[in-house]
Amino acid sequence: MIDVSESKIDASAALKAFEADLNGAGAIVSFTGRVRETSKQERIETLRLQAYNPMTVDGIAQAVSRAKERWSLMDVHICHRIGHIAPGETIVFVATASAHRRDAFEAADYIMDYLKTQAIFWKQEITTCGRQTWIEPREQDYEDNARWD
Amino acid sequence: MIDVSESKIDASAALKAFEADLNGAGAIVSFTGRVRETSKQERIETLRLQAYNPMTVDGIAQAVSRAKERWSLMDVHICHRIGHIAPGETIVFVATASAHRRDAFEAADYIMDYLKTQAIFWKQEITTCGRQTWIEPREQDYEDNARWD
Amino acid sequence: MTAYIFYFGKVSALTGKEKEQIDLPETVTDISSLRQWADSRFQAEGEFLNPKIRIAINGKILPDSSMLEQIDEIAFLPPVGGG
Amino acid sequence: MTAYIFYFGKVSALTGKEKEQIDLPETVTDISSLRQWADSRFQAEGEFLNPKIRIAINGKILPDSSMLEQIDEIAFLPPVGGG
Repeated sequence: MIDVSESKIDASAALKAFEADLNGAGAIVSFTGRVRETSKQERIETLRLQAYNPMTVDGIAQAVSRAKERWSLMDVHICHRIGHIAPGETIVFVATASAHRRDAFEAADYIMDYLKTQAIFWKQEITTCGRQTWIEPREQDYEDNARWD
Repeated sequence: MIDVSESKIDASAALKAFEADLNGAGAIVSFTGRVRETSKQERIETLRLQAYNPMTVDGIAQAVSRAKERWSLMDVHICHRIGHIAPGETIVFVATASAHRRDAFEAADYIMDYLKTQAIFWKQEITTCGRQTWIEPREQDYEDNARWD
Repeated sequence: MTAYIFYFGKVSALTGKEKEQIDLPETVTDISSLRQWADSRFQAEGEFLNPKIRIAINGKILPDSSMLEQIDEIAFLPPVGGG
Repeated sequence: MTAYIFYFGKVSALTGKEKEQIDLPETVTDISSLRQWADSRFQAEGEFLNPKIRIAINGKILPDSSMLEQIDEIAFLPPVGGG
């Protein structure tokens, strides 16, 4: 299930729904990414996320397919928020399920690297002082993503 | 927070409580381990987990301390069930929080490897046919754990 | 040729708008000339020529040599990243 | 010397019990002789001599050379693993 929308993400409810649908999965990994309170000492007012659908969702679906070829996965669930997101709110939730834990761990890690560096999103940080900055992936994010090549 | 008890684990509620306590964490990783329905084609009736406290809890606390030295973590939460556990129920829940996602991912992975191969627990599988087997870690579990040496 | 154009992410800081509907001049025949046209239109001093800005036509990213025919939608895509 | 003994995991399959309170004979002076005593008591054919079974005295894992004094609790710990 891939859900890209402006609706608030409740990671706990998403995990509950994901686990309820699984039969026989021994291992479930979840990742929750949240908006930080501050950026370079400044308070964040809001983070704005743009997507370009259907390109964004199609690209994520292809990344999920690659993950399913590479690891033995029972299910994958991705929620990604767009629009204006307040500090402390969840931007992204990823859950993976497998029989043995390494598959679920690595697939969640892989999908997060994809979302951070290749998924079709743009992020704008708006501080309480009114500073607006488009945020690109950190060098570390690109290095993390290169681990899977 | 380390909780080793016979009480049922609700991973979704545990994630909710963990996230509620966090201020400013950007990344949260959770792992849920559940009892499988079958073992070698036989239906599992129950999995029985023994611990030896305070040794078990002290050992887990030391593993958490090592994780906190090695990665930049805001919080770690571990629930491990003991006693009789039915198929589909959760044996273990681990959550880690950090500013950047690699810390949370690797620490959760490390702690799971510790719990699987070094934590003071013993696991007995009882099938619906009455076969009782003490389960030791798989070779793969020991190899996974050796990654951190 | 009328096209609906999206300027995503930091590209919108160059254009002052995030989208527009516009008649493209006949000089815009391929992606290279589209970049040139946008660059001079927004006085962007070469920013639109940077290969880090990818261009999607009708929802598909295409190389600079691609000819432009039957365009409904153009999108300028600066470096991406969510999560 | 009266001790409370735990036989954990698959060790309980050798002993037929998971715990007991017992007076240890005077021949049991260190962990090596404790292993020997348990092995013959349960006719375990050397299973108790296997170093994979670790021994904790009063909640602390000790080497075979350790002398036994003031014992309250002994635990036989076969290979561990939870999760």
